[in-house]
Amino acid sequence: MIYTLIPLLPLLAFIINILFGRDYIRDKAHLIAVPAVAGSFLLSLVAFAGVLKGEVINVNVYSWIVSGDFNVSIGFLIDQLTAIMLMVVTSISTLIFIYSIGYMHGDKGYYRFFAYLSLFVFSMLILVMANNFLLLYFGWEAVGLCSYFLIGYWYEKKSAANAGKKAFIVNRFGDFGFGLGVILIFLTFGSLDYMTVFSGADSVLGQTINLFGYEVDTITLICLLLFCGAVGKSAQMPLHVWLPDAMEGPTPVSALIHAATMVTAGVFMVARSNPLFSLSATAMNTVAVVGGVTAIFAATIALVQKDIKRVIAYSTVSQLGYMFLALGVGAYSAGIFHLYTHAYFKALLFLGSGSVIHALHHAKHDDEQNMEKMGGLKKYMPVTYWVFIIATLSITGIPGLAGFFSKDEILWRAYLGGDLGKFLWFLGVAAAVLTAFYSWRLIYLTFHGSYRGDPEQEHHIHESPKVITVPLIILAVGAVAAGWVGIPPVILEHADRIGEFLAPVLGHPHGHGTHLEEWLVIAVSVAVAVIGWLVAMFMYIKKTDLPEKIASLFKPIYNLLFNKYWIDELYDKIFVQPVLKASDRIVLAFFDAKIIEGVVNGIPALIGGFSKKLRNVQTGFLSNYGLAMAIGALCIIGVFIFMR
Amino acid sequence: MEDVIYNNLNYPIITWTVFLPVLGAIIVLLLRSATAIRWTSLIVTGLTFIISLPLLTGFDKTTHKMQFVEWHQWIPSWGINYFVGIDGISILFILLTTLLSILSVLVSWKAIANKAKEFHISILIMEAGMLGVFVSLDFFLFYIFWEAMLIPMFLLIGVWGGENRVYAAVKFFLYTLIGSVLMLVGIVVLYFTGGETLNILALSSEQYSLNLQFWLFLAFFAAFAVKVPMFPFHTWLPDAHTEAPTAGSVILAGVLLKMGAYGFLRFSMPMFPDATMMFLKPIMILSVIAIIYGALVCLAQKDLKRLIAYSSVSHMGFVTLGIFALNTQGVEGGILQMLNHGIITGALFLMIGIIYERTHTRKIADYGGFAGLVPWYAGFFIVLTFASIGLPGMNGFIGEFLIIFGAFRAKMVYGVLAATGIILGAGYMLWLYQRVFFEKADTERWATGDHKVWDLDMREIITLVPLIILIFWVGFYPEVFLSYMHTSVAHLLENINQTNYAGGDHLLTRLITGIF
Amino acid sequence: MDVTFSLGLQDISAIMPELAMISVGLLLLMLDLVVKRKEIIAIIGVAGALVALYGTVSVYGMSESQTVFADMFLLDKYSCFFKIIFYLNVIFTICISFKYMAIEKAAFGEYYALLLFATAGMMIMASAADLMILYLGLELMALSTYILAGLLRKQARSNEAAVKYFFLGAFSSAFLLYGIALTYGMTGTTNITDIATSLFTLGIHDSPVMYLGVIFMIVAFGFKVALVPFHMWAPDVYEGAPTSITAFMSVGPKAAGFAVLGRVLFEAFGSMQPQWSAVLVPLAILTMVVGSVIALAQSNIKRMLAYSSIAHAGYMLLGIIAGTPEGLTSTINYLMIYTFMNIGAFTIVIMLRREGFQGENIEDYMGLAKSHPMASALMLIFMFSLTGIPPTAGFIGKFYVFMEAINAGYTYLAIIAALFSVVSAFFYLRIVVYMYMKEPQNEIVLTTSGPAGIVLAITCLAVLIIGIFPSILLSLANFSILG
Amino acid sequence: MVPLNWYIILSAIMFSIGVVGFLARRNLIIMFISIELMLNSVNISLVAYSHYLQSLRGQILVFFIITVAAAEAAIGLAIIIAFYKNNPTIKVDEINLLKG
Repeated sequence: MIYTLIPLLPLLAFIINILFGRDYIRDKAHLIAVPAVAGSFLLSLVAFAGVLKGEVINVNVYSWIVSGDFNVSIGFLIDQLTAIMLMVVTSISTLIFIYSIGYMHGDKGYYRFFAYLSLFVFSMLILVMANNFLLLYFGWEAVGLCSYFLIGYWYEKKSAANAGKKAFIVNRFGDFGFGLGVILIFLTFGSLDYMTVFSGADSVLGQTINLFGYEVDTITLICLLLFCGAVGKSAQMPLHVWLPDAMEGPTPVSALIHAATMVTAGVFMVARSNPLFSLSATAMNTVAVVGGVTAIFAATIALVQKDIKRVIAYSTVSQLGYMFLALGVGAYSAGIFHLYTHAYFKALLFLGSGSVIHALHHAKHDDEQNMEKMGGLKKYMPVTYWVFIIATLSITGIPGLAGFFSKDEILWRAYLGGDLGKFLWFLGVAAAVLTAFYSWRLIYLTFHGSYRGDPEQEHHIHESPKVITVPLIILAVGAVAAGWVGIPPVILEHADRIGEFLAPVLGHPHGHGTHLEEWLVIAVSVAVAVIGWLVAMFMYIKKTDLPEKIASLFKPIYNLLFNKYWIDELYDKIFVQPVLKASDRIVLAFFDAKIIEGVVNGIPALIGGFSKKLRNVQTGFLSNYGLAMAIGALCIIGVFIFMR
Repeated sequence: MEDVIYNNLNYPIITWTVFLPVLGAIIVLLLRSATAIRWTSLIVTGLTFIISLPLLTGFDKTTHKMQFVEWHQWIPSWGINYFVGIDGISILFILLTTLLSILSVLVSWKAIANKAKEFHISILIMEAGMLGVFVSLDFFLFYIFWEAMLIPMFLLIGVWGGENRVYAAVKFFLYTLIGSVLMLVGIVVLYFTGGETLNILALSSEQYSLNLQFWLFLAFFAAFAVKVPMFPFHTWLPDAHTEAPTAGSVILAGVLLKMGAYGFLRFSMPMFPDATMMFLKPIMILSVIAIIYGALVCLAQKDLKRLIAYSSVSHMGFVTLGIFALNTQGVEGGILQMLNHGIITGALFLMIGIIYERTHTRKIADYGGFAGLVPWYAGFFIVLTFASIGLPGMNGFIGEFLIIFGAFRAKMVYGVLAATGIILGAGYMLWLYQRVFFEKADTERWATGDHKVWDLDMREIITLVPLIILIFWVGFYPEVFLSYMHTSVAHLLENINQTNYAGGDHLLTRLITGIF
Repeated sequence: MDVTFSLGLQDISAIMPELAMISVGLLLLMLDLVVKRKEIIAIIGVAGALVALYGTVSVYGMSESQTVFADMFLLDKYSCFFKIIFYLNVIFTICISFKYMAIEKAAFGEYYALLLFATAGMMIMASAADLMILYLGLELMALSTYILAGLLRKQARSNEAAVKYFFLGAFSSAFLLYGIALTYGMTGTTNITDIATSLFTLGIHDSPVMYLGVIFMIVAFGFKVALVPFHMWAPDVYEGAPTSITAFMSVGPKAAGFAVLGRVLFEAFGSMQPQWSAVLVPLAILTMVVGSVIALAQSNIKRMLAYSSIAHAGYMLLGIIAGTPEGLTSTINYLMIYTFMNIGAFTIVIMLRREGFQGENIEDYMGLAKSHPMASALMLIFMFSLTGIPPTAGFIGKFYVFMEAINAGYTYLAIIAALFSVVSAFFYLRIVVYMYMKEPQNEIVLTTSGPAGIVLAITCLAVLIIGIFPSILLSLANFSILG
Repeated sequence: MVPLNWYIILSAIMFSIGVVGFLARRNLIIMFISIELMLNSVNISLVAYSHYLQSLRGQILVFFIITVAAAEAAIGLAIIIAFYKNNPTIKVDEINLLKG
C-alpha cells in the first residue's frame, strides 16, 4: 500500500545520507532529507484525508517473527489517532528540517545530522503506525537509538556523550518493563495485534496472575508494565532525569525529539492502549498521579534554572505531566489534544531559543545559553521575540491561543474526576501558575532589560536568516490556531472537532458538570496564568533586584530547586556507583579472579606440588627400590590374608 | 535402519563439505610461498562455502528427519559407522562455520606473518573438525571431530596469540579435555547400555533408567558446560579469547562456543529427558547467573577484548536459558541466538583485531575519540554494538526476545531476571563505545607519526559486510532462518515432553543416593 | 607324567623364527671380528629380523595353534602378534641406532647381536607353553638387555643404569622362580595348560599357596612391565641407558611382560580371575597415578618418557583386569599402537643427540618448529597420540581398553584413567609448547639419517592410519585373540 | 625320612634371608650373593617338590636355574667391574646419580 512509503521515504534518505554523505553529498544532505520528509508529510495529508472520510486502514505487510504459537507481523494501522500523530510528526519534522538547514549550516557533521534526523522520523512513524505492540516496541527502541545519536551528536564533548548514554540507559529501564508488558500481553491474549488484544480485553477482566506469591490482577500488571515504558520515554518521575541532559543535543533535535514528538510517544502509547487502561482503576490513578506530580515537580525546578534550554526542557516535562494527568482521568482525547497543541508551541519555544543561541554563538562558549548573560535582545531580533511572546501566551493558556483550549480541557476533566480528580486539578492549577511565571521570566531575562553579556560581543548579535525565521512564523501560526479544533462546547457548540474525531478510538470522556463550574474552572486557569505573568513582570521588570533577595532569603529551597532536588546525585550514589564498584571490586577482582580462578589454577598447582613431593620417593638408592618391591609384594599378600 | 532421508544428490555433499578443507590443508602443506598458501586457503574455504550452499536450498523443511544422510561401514567390530546427516538444528551452524572460516582467512591476510603455513593448515583442519561435529550422527565420529578440534585451536592460540598465550592455550586445552574425557566414559557406558551401538539416532530412541540418565547427563554436562561455557566453568574463555589471534577468537566465539549448546540439544535432551527435567532448575539458574554475572564483569573490564569475551559469557547464558526453557520460543530463540552471537561477537572480534593491527593496544583507556579518526570503522562498530545490545531490527533482538519470552513462559522470574541483562548489556556496550569512539581523540598519538591509524580498507570491509547484512537480514526477516528449525525443534520438544519424570525427586537427594 | 621325547621336523619348523634370530645373532658376533663397517652388520641384523618376520607371517594364517617340543613351545596367533611387535621393535631400534651409536662412540657389532638375542628371548617368552621355557626366554631377554643398558662403558649414567637394572632384575626373577616353584609344588606341573586343568581337578584355585604363587609371578611380570611399585628401576635405567636401548626397552620387554602376563593369568590361572583382578586393580590405579603425576616434574625427556611408559602400562593393565578375552585383545592392541608412537617419539629424541650435545633436556626443544617444522610436526603427532587425542592411534588404544574395562564393570577405573590421561596431557603438551610456542635459544642441528627417516615415516603413518581406520589393526588383534 | 614341609619351610626361610640380605646389606657383592641365596632356596624347594611329586620337571628346572645363575653371575660381575672402573665404589648408598 502507498502509505508504507510514509516511513520508508525518510529511511531511504537516511540510507543514502549515511552511506554517501561523508564522501559525496556533504553539505547537500538536506537536498535529500527535506524532500523525503516533505513527501511523507504530503502522504500523511492524504492518509489524514482518508481517515476523515472514515476509512481506517489496518494491514499486515509480512509476518515478522514466527515461532510456535508466537506470531507477529510487520503491519500498519492508520486510524484517527494515528492520523493525528502522523500530522503532528511529519509537519513539525518538515519545519524543523528546513530550520536545520540554516541552524546546522557549516557543521562538519551536517550530513550525519540529517541522516540521523531522517532515521528518527522513520522510527517515529513506525512507532505511530504500528498495528501491534512488538512493532510499536521496535519504533520505541529505534527512536531511543536516534535520540542517542543526536544527543551525542557533538560526541567530542564529554557531557554530550554522557547525556546520550544516560538517555539510552535510563530509557532501557522503562523498556525493561515495557518489554515484559508486551510478553505478558501475548501470554494473556495470545496475540499482540491491537485489534485482537483490545477486543479481548473485557474477557480477561478479573483474571489474576501469580507474581512472586502475590495474586495480581493481570490487566493492572500489564498496564503498569507498559506505563513503565511510558514513564521512561516521556521523562516522567522518577525517570525524568535524562531529558534535561538531552539538551546537549543541537536545538532542532531538542525541538523535534525532546519536545514535539518522541517524548510524547509515552502519551500516545497509553492513549493507544486505552481499552486496557480503562479496565484498571489502579493503573489509571497511577498514571494520573505520576502525571500531576511530575507537572508541578518539574515546574518548580524550571523556576530557577539559568540555562534557557533547560527551562524549556523542564517545562516540557511538566507539560507531559499534564498529558498523563489527562490520560489518567480518562480524558484520552484531551491528552492527545494537548500533545498536539504542545507540539507546536513547544517546538516554537525551542526553535526560538535556538535562534537566540544561534544569534549569540559568537559569545564566549557556555554563555550562549545562559540567560543571565542575555537581556535586551528584543531590539536585535524582533521576529524571534514576537514568536516567543506568542508561544508563551499559548503555553500559559491565555484564552484564544492553542494552549488555552487543550490545557483548559485537561483541567476541566481533572476537576470532574472525583476526589482524586479535584486534587489533581489543584496540582494542575498550581503548575499553571508556575508555568506562567517561569515562561515570562524567560522572556524578560532574555529579551528585556539591557544586554548583560560581554559588551564587544553585542554588535555581533543579529536576527536569524529567513530559513530560520520562516519556520518560526509558521509554527507561531500553529501555536495560535492549533487549538481552534477543540473549542469546548460551553464556549462554542459542536466545536470540539478533535474530541469527536478521536472518539472512535479513544471514546468519550465521562463525567458531566454544570456550565457554571466549567466557567469557573476556565476563569481560575486564566486568572492564575495572569497572576503568574504579573508576578514575573513585577520581579524582572519593576524590581530586578528582588529575585536575588528571595533567592538569598530562601537559600536552602533555592539550592534544592536549582540542583533539581539532587536527584541525579542521588541516583549516582545509590545505583550507578554501587553497581560499578561491586562489579569491579567484588565480582571481578574477588569472585572471578580469586575464587573461580583460584580453584581452576589451584588444582593443577596442587598436582604439580604433589608431583614434586612424590618424585623424592625415587631416591636413586638400589636398596630402596628393592624395598619398594618387597613391601609391594607383602602388601598384596597382606591384603589377601585380610580379605579371606 | 532408522528412518532418515539419504542423500539424493549425485555426490556426497556432506563428505565433500567436511573433507574439502582437509584436502586443502594437505595442499597447503606442500606449498612454499606465503601468498600462495593464503590464496589457496581462501579458495578452499570459499569452495567449501559454495559446496555447502545446496544444503540450504535442497533442505526439506517439512520433516524433522536427518537429511543428506550418508552411511558407510567404518569399524564393524565395534558396530561403528561413518554416519553423517543434518537436520534443522545443525544446518545453520554448518553455513555459519563455512562462512566464518572464509572471514577468518581474510582477516589473517596481513596479521599472520610467521608460520603462515602452519596457521592456515590449522584453520582448515579446524573448519573440518567443526563441520564434522555438526554433521556426525555416530558418537564415535562425533567424539573424534570434537577432540580433533582441540589440536589446531591449541596451536592457534598458543603459537599466534598474545603475550600470555601459552597459559591461555594450555588452560583451554586441559579444561576442555577434562570435560571431554568424562563424556567419553559416558559415551562408552551408553554404548553398552544402548545395545553395542553408537548410532546417535538409535541411542536417542532408547529408554534409560533414571539413575543411569542422571549420571550420563552429568558426564555429558561436564563436556558441554565447559564448551558453552556456563558459569562457573567460564574462566578459560576470557583467556583464550583474549590471547587468541583474531581468526582464533572469531572461530572460538563464532562456532566453538555453539558446540556446547548444540550438544545439549542433540544429545543430552533427547537421550536423557528425565534427567533434563531433573537438572532444569539448576541449569536455568546458572544461565541467569551467567547473564548477569557476565554483564557485571564487562562493566569492570579495562581490556577491549576481554570485555567482549565476557559479553559472550552473558550471551551464551541467554542461549542456555532459552534452550532449557523447553518451549518452542525458548529453544528456537536459543538456536537463533547462537547464530546471532556467532555473527555479532565474531564480527566484534574481527573489529578488535582490525583496530589492534593499527594501535597494538587492547587497553580501553588508550582509546577515545576514534569516531573522528576512523569514521567508517566507528560506523560498523556502532551497528555491532546495538546488535549485541539487542536493538529491534537487528538479529540480537529477535533471539533475545524469543529467549526471554520462552523463559518468561516457562518460569516468570527467570524471564524477568534475564531481562535485566538487557539493561546491563546496554550499559557496558555503550560505555565501551563512548570510551573508545567518543570524547576528545589523542590526536598527536593516533593521527600522526608511526602510530597513525587508518580507516577500514577494502579487504576489511569485504570481510565485515556479509556479517552486517546478516545482522539486518535476521533482524527484519528471521523467518528465513527460523523456518529451518521449526519442525526439528517441535519434534525435539515433543520427545522431551513425553518424559514420565514426575519431578519431586530432588537433585541433591539424587546426588547423595547416587554416590552411596 | 614323563613324556617320550623325540625331535621332529615340525618342532624345528615351529621355532624357525627364533632360530633365525639367534643364528643371525651368532653370525653377527663372528662377522664383527672381520667386518669393520658396522653398518653392514646392522643391515644383516635387519635382514635377519625380516627373515624371521617372514617366517612368522607365513604361519600367522594357520588354522589352529600347534604345540611342539613336548608341549613346551606353543606357536599360536597370540604369540605371532607379539612376535610382530618384537620384530618391529628390533628393526626400528637398529634403524635408529646407526648414527646414534657412532656418536656415542659405542658402535660395537655385539650391540646388534645382543638386540637380536634379546628379541629372541622375548619371542620365546611369547611362545612359552611351559613356565620353564618362559623363565629361559625371560632370562635370555633380561641378560641381553642388562648388557645393552650398560653398553656405554665410559658413561657413569650407563653403568649405574646397568647395575640397577641387573640387580633388581635378578631380584625379581628370584620372585618369579619362587612363584613357579610354589605353583609346581601345588599343581605338580609347570605346563601352563596342565596347571589350569589341575587347578580345576584338584580344586585348589583358592588355596593361599596358589595365591602366593600367582602374586609372586605378578610381582616378577609387573617388574618387567614396570607396574608401581615394581617400577622403580624404569626411570633410572631409561635415563641412563643409551637412548636407542631406552626405546627398545620401553617397548620390547614391556610387550613381552604383558605377553606372559596375559598367557599365564588367562591360560594357567583363568579360574582365579576374580582374585588376580583384585590384585591388579590397585596396582593399575597406582601405576596410572604415579606415572602421570611424577612425569609432570621431569625436565629430562628420556626420564619423562619413562614415567609416561609407566602410566601407559597402567592403561594397558585395564584390559587384563577386565579378565575377558576381548580385554586382553584391547591390551595387545594398545601395545601395538604404543610400539609405533613411542618409538616414533624416541626417534625424534635420538635425532637431537649430536656430537657434544645431549639434547635430553626439554628446554632443548625450544623453537624446534622454527628450524625443523617437519620433525616437530611429527613429534606433535606422537605427543598427541601418547595423550590419546583423536584422530591418532593413541586414542583408539585408550578407547578400546576403556571400553573393555567398562564392559567388565570397572567404570570407576575408566574414570580414573580418563582423568589421569588429562594430567598426562599436560607434560606431553609441554613438549609441544616448547617446540612451537617458545623462541629457540641456540640453533638446533638434527642428526638425520635415511633409516631414521624411514622409521619416522612408518611410525607416523601407522599412528595416523590406525587412528582413522582402526579396523585394520583391530581385526588383526581380534584374529590373534588368545585361546 | 624328612617330611616335605621341612624343605618348604627351609627354602622359605632361606628365601626370606636372601630378601632381607638384599635389602639390608650395602655391598654390591653381598647383595649379589643374597640373590644367589634366593635362587638356591628356590632350587631346594623345587628338588623337594620334584622328589615328592615323583616328577622330573622340578629337577630339570633346577638345572636350568643353576646354569642361568652362572650366566647371571658372569654378566653381573662384569657390570659391577665396568661400573667400578668409572666410579670406584661398590657401596649402594653412593650410587644415586640417577634419581627423582
